[in-house]
Amino acid sequence: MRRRASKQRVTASVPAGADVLEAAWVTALLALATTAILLVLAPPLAWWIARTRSKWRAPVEALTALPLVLPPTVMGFYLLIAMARSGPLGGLADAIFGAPLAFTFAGLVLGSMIYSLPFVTGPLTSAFRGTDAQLLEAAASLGTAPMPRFLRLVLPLHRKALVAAAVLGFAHTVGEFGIVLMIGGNIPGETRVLSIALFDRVETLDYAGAHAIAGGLLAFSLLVLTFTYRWLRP
Amino acid sequence: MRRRASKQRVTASVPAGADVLEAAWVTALLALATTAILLVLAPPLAWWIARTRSKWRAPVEALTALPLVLPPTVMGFYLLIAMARSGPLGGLADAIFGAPLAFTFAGLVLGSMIYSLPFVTGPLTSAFRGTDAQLLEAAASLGTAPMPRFLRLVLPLHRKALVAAAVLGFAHTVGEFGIVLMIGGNIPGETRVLSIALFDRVETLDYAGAHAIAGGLLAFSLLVLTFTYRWLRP
Amino acid sequence: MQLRVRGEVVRGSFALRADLDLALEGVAALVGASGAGKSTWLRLVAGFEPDAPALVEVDGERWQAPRQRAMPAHARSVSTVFQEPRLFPHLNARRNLEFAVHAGKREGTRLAFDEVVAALDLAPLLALYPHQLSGGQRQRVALGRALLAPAKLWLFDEPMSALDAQSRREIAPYLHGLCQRHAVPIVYVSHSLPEVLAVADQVLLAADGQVALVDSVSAFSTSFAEPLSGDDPGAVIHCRFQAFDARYRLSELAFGDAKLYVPGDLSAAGPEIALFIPARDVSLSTSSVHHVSILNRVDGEIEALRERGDSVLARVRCDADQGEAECLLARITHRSVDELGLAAGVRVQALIKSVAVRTGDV
Amino acid sequence: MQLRVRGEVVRGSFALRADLDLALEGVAALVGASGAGKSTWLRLVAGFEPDAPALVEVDGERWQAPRQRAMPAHARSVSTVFQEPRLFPHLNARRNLEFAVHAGKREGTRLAFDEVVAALDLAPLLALYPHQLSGGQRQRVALGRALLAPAKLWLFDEPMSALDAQSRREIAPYLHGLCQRHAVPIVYVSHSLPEVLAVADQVLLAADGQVALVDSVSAFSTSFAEPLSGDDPGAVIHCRFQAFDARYRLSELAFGDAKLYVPGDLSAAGPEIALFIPARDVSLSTSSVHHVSILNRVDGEIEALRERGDSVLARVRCDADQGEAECLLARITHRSVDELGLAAGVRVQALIKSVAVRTGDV
Amino acid sequence: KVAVAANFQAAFAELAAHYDGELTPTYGSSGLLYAHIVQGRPFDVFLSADRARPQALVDQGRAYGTFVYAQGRLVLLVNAGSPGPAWLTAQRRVALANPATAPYGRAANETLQALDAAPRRVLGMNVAQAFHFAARGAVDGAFVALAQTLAQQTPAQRYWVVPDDLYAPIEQVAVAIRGGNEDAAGALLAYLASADAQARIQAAGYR
Ligand SMILES: Nc1ncnc2c1ncn2[C@@H]1O[C@H](COP(=O)(O)OP(=O)(O)OP(=O)(O)O)[C@@H](O)[C@H]1O
Ligand SMILES: Nc1ncnc2c1ncn2[C@@H]1O[C@H](COP(=O)(O)OP(=O)(O)OP(=O)(O)O)[C@@H](O)[C@H]1O
Ligand SMILES: [Mg+2]
Ligand SMILES: [Mg+2]
Repeated sequence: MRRRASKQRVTASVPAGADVLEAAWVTALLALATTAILLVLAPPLAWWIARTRSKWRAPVEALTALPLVLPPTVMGFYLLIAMARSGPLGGLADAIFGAPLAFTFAGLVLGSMIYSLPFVTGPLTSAFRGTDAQLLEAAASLGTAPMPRFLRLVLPLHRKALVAAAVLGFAHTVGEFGIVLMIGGNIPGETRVLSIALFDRVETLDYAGAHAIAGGLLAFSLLVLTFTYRWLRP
Repeated sequence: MRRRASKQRVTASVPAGADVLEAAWVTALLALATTAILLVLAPPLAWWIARTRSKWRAPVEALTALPLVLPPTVMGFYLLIAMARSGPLGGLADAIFGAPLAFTFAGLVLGSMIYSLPFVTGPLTSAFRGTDAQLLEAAASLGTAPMPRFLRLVLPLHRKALVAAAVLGFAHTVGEFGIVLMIGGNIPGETRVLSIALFDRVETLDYAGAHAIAGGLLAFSLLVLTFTYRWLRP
Repeated sequence: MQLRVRGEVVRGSFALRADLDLALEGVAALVGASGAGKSTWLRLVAGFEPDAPALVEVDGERWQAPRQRAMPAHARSVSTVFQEPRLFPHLNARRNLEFAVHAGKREGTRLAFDEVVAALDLAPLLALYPHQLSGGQRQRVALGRALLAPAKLWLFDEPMSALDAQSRREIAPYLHGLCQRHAVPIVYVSHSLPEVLAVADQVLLAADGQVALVDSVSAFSTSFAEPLSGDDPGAVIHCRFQAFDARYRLSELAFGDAKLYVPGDLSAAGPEIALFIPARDVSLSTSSVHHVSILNRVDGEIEALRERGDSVLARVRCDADQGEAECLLARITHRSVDELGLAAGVRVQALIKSVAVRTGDV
Repeated sequence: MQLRVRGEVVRGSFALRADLDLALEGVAALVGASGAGKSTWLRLVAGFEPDAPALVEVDGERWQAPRQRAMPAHARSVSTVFQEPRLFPHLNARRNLEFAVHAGKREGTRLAFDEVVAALDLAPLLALYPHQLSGGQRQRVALGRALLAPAKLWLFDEPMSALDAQSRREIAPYLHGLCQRHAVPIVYVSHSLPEVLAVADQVLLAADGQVALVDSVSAFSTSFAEPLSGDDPGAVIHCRFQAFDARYRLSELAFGDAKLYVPGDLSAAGPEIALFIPARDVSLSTSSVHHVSILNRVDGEIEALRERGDSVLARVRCDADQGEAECLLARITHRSVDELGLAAGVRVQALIKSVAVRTGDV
Repeated sequence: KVAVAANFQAAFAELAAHYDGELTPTYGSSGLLYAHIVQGRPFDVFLSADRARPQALVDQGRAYGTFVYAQGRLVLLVNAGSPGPAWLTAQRRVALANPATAPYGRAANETLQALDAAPRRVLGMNVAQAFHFAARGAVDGAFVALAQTLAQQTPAQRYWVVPDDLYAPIEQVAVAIRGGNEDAAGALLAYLASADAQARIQAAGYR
């Protein structure tokens, strides 16, 4: 993380192009980290939701969707309170690492994870629900325990849904703004992401700069998405 | 729509409780309208994406995911440009209805639709991809044309995914903030939704009011979601 | 129904060539070993190989041709029973059947719901969902569903493989009757030659990447051809119904000037009856035999002997010639060949232990 | 292997009661009409009905008991061939088979990959995905997959229903051999009684909501019981191998002091050989018969006659008594009964046209 | 480390260029920066866009030394017609920042009351949004900041500078944060009060 950049003198109004590259880098890191962690956590959760007959299924499923109904800025506000030194998460992190989560990259990842979770579990749950129970029985009859059944059968069966869910989570993290603004603190090189750089330009009426970032982001995303989605051939 | 409210003098401080109810009402209407329209548009789109072998499939799929990578505020910014009298959509609407789309409920619905589309098509596409091709062949062999095949076989087969996708879209519209802020104009009774009322309270340091709205929204959503998700029993 | 199927279906390293131009009538059996391409041929006719460079014409209507847009499967007046039941999992048996009733508006025979339910004994299953049905029950519902869809041609891919003999025995004559009453031909896939020789009016053979019509079922059945190696061969014989002996419950059939006695009343089976006589049920005797419970004895002359596995097949040309030479096959041991001095040209009496009637045991 | 299955499986309005306590050895056939509960019983043993209030004990190990947590399916050393192939659609045949090899660490016999591939002739299919396989090929891969999983008991639910006779004839002896070599018993579901009487060491009968062991296969086969109505009955006879006549390619089997001649070399089939003799292949004669290609003649006395459909079944107690009375069934016409004056107590010679050896034609 | 209200961003960058010392500015809405300071984010100086938030910090004992570093000036920007009180008819659609949250919104609201004008209102989150509602032609006009019109080089005939007596002053207050680098904070506050800085601030559209 190029922390030195933040110490530099601020030149005129709009941050320069280097700043955008830096923000793009932070954004990519954030989205990758968030997606990677979600790809570990979400599939088991989605599988549990899709298969369990527990009475807790519906409440838990509702809970994973909850981050959706709060505006991200408000979510961010509450996360900020939780992640500050005085909050539960921040206090914990402070005690362990000597720094609260707020205004750090790690905090940003945590916040994005919470907010993007429904976009990853949602498609996965929908896909998992369609799993042919007969195949699971077949695997069990061969001696495969539930865990390897999940890893060796369910995940490969739904690899397309996994890719699609990962893309959704990734894209959403890239576009995420409210939470990042609230708990990130716009620190160049650490928590200043593209969406904020873009927002800054709109705020300062630098429309040319805004168009450039938005256009670049869209063009790049379109390319990457198209490329990724090619894999999902029927 | 109680348009007269917008004509009233805006008193300084924080809107009263009645205002929250009104905002809740607008929010519910907006989310319902958006979800209803998306439930008509998204399934055919998702089906096409999941089944076609056209080379346009990947680009189109990428395009539907694009609204995700732009921060909603920025999306809203561009939508505003499009929906203003001078923009393409706004000009069209102006020519037809005598009013541009910006700052109207209709405009809000359109914006939310665009923004929530990926959250509805995503899970649907993932679920549709898992459709057993053998069943489609069976239906065709009985004489069922593609359209009734979709309506009478595919949709009922994936009713759970439809419910899940609708819920995701609905919840997301409820929590949507950036676009509403940009193209809604915060007009009480027409475009002032809960997320904005909530945001206003955070901004004015009325944390008690914010906690109340957020808490109410969460509790209510948790209830509704849990109730809805009960239907998705495995 | 005039059916023309010409051309190729390529699936990976497997290619199936069809070169058929025939008048389908009644039941056409499509036989061949596992993997020979039977299902693939059905798929081509039904419209599920739209990209195959093949010609499919039915009664002069062009359904498919190379380098043309194929008519889609739903528009072809063909109803298929797939090798798997393929029931709609979210609908119970009744709604699965109703799906077919309301499927579409294409031309074709429509059977009555109640009739099909009664004939296939589906009434007790109507409320059950596919996952609640047993394998055989699923297959019966799938068959019923296909029958309820409008069609001018039925394609059945081993529609009774999961059924017990009793159900088969009940359903087979019903299908045969339908096919006659409504003049809807059936292409019936089976991997068992005796099974289909007993019911088929025509035989299509899938072998060596080809599907072709077998010229004469009778000649084919006694030709020593080993199309379905391992299967028990037999002969198909055409007879005329003569009389029913109510006391002994035997039908008397005429076969040239010989007579055959078959248990059961066949008076309704029509004046022309085709019988399938398995080679293993035919014994040969060099003198007249008495005091034996074998009623059917037909005189003839050995035309040829052929080793088959550990035993020998003998083709016996029956004296009861009716223009077309009718032959029987008998499976005998090497020792009998020696002991009885059997060879081509030797006169024998064929003792026919049992006889299967075409409309019966599918 | 000691197997105890007691209790009930309730599925909607259908309830299956099992009350079994038996020493499984070799092939146990599970027969019954479609919908009788055969698959349900297999599911119970395999562990897919964990909530059923039933007891399942194998070699003293308690797998399931009412009001206890059932041992999960994957931990039971049972490998199942389901009625449908259930191949993993995203894996080709080879990877499907390998899935079984690496499935888990439970106890049981493990067969060699190459051996199974060779025995089931899977080599040409290994690269293909399930949707590229024909129905019969899929079933063979599914069988291979089940064989490759570690197991102390195999449950096969109609594992060869989609195969042609040739494949069956090749695979059946292999399964039988496996079961002997590795001492892994097989429960083999079929809806065809003759098919299983020809191979089974034991018979389990599913009927009237019950699954119960049939006491003696021989006695059951000739008991006139009509468990699978419509099926061709027959008798199971136990013989000793005597000699193989290489010239005529006939095996000589001793049956009391009578002799039976069966095509093919049975010297490897063990000293004790069970034969299935279908009733329709047995004729009766009241005097000695000569100059006939029927080699096998057994003297005996009619014990009982029973009408069955349009013909008559005769149970003949053979003179060749070996302690346990061995009986044959013969299917004859009413007219023969009259003409030959057949009745209980009449002495006859049974002419046995063909004979199926247990390890042969499944 | 300075927390700077977003609407002061351009002016601050200009000041920073002439300031003799190291500055690390963080721009954001005053509400956001306030929340961050409350949650313990280390800043030395907070340049707010209003008076309420710095005052709240002082009341909580987190800051000291309130000091009005600039006063915003409200203008009415129009897309067509001649801007002035007469322009504000009931048919016009005019954008303003949310009076509940933004000082310029509050001022605009007071102006409308003082003029007894009742155009149709569209509320933006802040002046920036009000500005581009107008700039995009989504509304007929907007109450925005003079600083914005100057920075965007809007022709003078398109806006009307609202007389000061129509609204209470828009005071932008700076405070030093307790626990930070108080020397640096004092130096910056002193510089902001200097004639040089004030001249630049006024040139940027403030008083
Ligand atoms: N992609 C492919 N590559 C190679 N071979 C293929 C491919 N797809 C299908 N096949 C082969 O095509 C052949 C035709 O299969 P089909 O289903 O028509 O056989 P079938 O006669 O119906 O057999 P069964 O009686 O077993 O159902 C099979 O041998 C199969 O292995
Ligand atoms: N929910 C249910 N309600 C009523 N009957 C049910 C239900 N679930 C299963 N059954 C019945 O249970 C019976 C047992 O089916 P099972 O699959 O065990 O039969 P099977 O002997 O394997 O038959 P097949 O030879 O056709 O495969 C069937 O008659 C089926 O209709
Ligand atoms: Mg097939
Ligand atoms: Mg079954």
